[in-house]
Amino acid sequence: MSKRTLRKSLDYVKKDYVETRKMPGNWYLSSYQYKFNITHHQSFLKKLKDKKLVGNKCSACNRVFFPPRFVCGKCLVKPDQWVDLRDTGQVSTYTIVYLKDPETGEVLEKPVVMVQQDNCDTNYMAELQSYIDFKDTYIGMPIKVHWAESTNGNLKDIEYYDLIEDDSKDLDVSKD
Amino acid sequence: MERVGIVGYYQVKLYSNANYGRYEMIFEAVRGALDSAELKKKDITTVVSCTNDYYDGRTISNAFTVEVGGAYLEDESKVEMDGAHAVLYGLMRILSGNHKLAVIWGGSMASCFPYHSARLYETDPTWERPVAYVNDITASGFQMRAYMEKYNVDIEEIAKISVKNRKNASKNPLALEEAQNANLSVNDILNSEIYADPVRELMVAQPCDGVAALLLAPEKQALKITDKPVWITGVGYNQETYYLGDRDLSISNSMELAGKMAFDAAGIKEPKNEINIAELFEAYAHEELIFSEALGLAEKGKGSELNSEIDGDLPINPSGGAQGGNPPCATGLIRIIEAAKQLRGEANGYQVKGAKKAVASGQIGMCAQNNIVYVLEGGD
Amino acid sequence: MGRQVAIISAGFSEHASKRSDVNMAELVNEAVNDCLKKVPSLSIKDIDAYVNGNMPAFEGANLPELWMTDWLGARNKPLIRVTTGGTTGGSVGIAGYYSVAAGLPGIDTVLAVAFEQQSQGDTSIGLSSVALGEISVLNTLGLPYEYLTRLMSAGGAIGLASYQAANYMNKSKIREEDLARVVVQNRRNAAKTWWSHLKMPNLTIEEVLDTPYISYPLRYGMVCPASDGACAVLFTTEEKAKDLCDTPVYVNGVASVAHESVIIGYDASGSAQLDPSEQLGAMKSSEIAYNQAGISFPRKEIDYAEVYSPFPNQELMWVEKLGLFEENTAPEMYENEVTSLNGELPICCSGGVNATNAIGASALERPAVAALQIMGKASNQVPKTVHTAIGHGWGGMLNLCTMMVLSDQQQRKWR
Amino acid sequence: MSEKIIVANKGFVRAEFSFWVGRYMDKFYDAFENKKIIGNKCPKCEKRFVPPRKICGECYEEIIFDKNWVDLPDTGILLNYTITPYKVTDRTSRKVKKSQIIGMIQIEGSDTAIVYKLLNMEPEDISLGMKVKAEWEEKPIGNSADIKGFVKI
Repeated sequence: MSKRTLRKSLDYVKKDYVETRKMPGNWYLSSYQYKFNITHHQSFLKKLKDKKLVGNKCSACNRVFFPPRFVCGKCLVKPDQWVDLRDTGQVSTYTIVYLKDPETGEVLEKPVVMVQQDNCDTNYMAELQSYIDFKDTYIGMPIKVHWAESTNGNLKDIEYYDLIEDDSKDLDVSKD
Repeated sequence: MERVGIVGYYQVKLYSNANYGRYEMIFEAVRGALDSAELKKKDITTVVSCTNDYYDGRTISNAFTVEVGGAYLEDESKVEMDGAHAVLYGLMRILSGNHKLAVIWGGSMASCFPYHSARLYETDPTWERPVAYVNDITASGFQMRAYMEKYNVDIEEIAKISVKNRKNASKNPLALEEAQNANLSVNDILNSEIYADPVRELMVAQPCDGVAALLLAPEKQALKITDKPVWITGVGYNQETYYLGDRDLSISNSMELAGKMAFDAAGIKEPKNEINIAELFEAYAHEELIFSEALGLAEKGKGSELNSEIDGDLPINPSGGAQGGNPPCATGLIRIIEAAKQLRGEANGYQVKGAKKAVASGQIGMCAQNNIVYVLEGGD
Repeated sequence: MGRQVAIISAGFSEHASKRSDVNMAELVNEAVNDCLKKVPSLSIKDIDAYVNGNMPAFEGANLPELWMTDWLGARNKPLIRVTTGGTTGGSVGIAGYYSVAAGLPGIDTVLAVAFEQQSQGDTSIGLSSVALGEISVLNTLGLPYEYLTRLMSAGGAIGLASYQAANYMNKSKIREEDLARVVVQNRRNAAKTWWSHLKMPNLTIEEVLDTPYISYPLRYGMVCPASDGACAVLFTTEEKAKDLCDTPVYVNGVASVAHESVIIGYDASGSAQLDPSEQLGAMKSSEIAYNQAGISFPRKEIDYAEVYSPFPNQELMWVEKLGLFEENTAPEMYENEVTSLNGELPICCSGGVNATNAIGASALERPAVAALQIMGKASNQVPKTVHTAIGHGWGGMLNLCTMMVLSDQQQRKWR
Repeated sequence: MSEKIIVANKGFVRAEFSFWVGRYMDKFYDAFENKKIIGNKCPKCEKRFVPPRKICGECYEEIIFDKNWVDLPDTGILLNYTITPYKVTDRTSRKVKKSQIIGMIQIEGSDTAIVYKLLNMEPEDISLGMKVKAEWEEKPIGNSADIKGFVKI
């Protein structure tokens, strides 16, 4: 693959159209507000404060939700049990985001990761250790919560996720 | 047209600033509707929702309502007009034979968005929107003046409609607190502030927060689910042109055509004599007169002579109508629910005696550009 | 209960990045006229009802059908608006099918119209405002806005697709050339379709791989354009279809199953769709649609498929998920040209969504092109005779999916 | 169950749109720039439209672009009017102290109505059917705001 040119976009057979006037219009989402019921998050946040992870469980389909959910969609009922969770998890899926650093202008490659806590049925977006190179992330990579020093009962108490040694990585499990 | 039964419904109480989360309200409506018919999630075969991207401030306003709306791994779609149009799409899905139970829910929270700006986005963006002289407020003023001039109905007659509807709303526990007022007089209405002359503030159906849900089932299933199904025997919907200048605002052409289509389907020759209750979505007091005349419940210009009180010859909006609370995307759905309540004899507090055939309507657009009418029969 | 429904014509407007010569109403009118021109014996008066849809946030106009009534020819006629985000076109088509199948008195011929004029709006805000409310709750629960804005840039259609691509590549071990090959096949097909947007008659794999990454593994050259365009499809009953069109295309199966959203759940909860490329909703949609159409071996019975794939990894994934190819074998099929114009199972010969993406209209264009291929009137007509075809659409947060099975024979149920 | 906690967060983005007006309206606004009102005529039913349209709603006849144009005066008759204290914009709507009078005016020689403000008039001296004349901005720039409003003749 030639790296020289690295064209930004490909040209194509274009047809241009006469340009008529434009009338302005705006959609001020700033004059909108979004109402949420976060009552069910309270006990979850309290547990975060003393560095414990908890998720709620729907007793009808035995699915565990972390972060907790207001309604289990599968059974259309409210989850009624709380379940304590270990602080280890795995990378369930990831992508690399190319952000232009405003000062230096060079392109930063940062993995944005979806983490699935152990024995839990949902994943959520979280941060990895800053110096993990995006080439090392793979699906199923085991990770562990890195708690912030001072926790004050919100999602930022989970500062980021650390890498755990994964000895099954070299085993080539996928059969050819 | 085969009969399709309304087998369950639920309406969340209307608030001007609800202490509810959006998904909490949708879940309460859909779960309430299923519980009212003692059904479970697995009985659902299709869900039709009614939300509007500009009322919810989200681009795909039904992307996140899948779980709370009971549409998890179900055949789902969204109609972006009035709740009554979503019931129409649910009705079509049942009549096609592919589905056995349709959940239809609709509603939004007017406390969360600038209502009149969202309505302004409906205007012609190349001509009328930049100067914003045409919006839902001025359009209501044009409509009322055109009606009063054409049939020289004086303003007291129109104010009586608001007195009636707000008195009815005071008996309806789910209506909007601010809209309930049992002892208003015609002068109170006329002395309320000018909204868009000649329309006064108390003649307007105030937008509020609310979600409602309804269950539809084909005839065989409906008889199994409930012993008091309400049958939809006729439906008609129509849309007239957009430009106010091209329309005769004193009548509702689209309501006439929609009414004709619905009455033909239901086999009703004489609406005035065969219909014994009407729940019309009247965004403004004068629209109740225009619609009752368009549906043939009264002669043109003579709508105000009809005794439409709860104990009158043809009660209109015993539930308080849209002036009892107008949650965007839900009001038309609520009119159908109220009509079904009357036919099942469950409208305690404002029950009309011996209601056999009802008419319910929904509308969308400036000066009710698109109207939809249902003929409901049955009950006990 | 219900009746057989047939498609008799489909029309398009020219798609381009900036249709600056027309407003929304005139753009839609172009597609309506192109659709009616193909059925000379039917006039606008014979259309009994309309179904219309677009993605409103991209144009900035709420309920544009109300304003466009005259341009649609819908004055004093029944009309409903159906819109479900990315699958708006598919939902409009399915609503058109149900409008006819319901058999409401007086409604036999229905025109389904879907359109999008993205050059008028702000695509990035339009896409990121899908999850704006949900993200604002994450801020309440403690995540700083700076982090959330980075998360939003990973969101949007491209972000979602790159999650899907990462999962799909992890399972099927495809190389980037496979992605580029899909793009080349689509854009060369688009060059032979008059209404398509990115016409690249002699694009090569090297040129595609020569463009930088947007978000791994998708490159600028692989991503779909944002186009302006409209599409109209005419549905009618079985009897009327016979004398209006020489080969009516019967709609034998429709489904639009929704699933949980990916990446962000409602109320800032997590998402239970752990693997975005698993797509339970799409599998259930195709299952329901195939059952209705009486198809048990899609691989053998489907002759032509139009799948909704703005990104190349999706085309490989969808053709497997919809039962057309075995798991993880799609890249080979593209390599030995099974899916090309004169292949055994041609895919997206109109250039697909990778070459033309007017988001509101795209999901209607898929069944529209599939129907025209069966009629033999498609602009890039497949040499083999097509008896059964499918038109598919995905949308929302990777959780909505529409599916239409079309055939020139009637559904087994009606025969 | 603990007391319900509801949170209402404000949105934080703004989307900008620029609507293409299409060739018909473009020519209409060209005429606005030199303070002229033009419309077009449906070849079949002879109805005249201000602003001009590509399709005649009644007969669904296409009004071909380079034909059927009609020059019109900037006077007309008042069909309908309303007085409202509300000012509605894309961002929000608020009540202002001074109500504005909005009128529906049929331009002479056309069959449609346009909606504009009525200037220096009191509610008492407004009567339906009275003749009004457009009042133009000094330097019109080719959009619907070039007409400040209509005044009584």
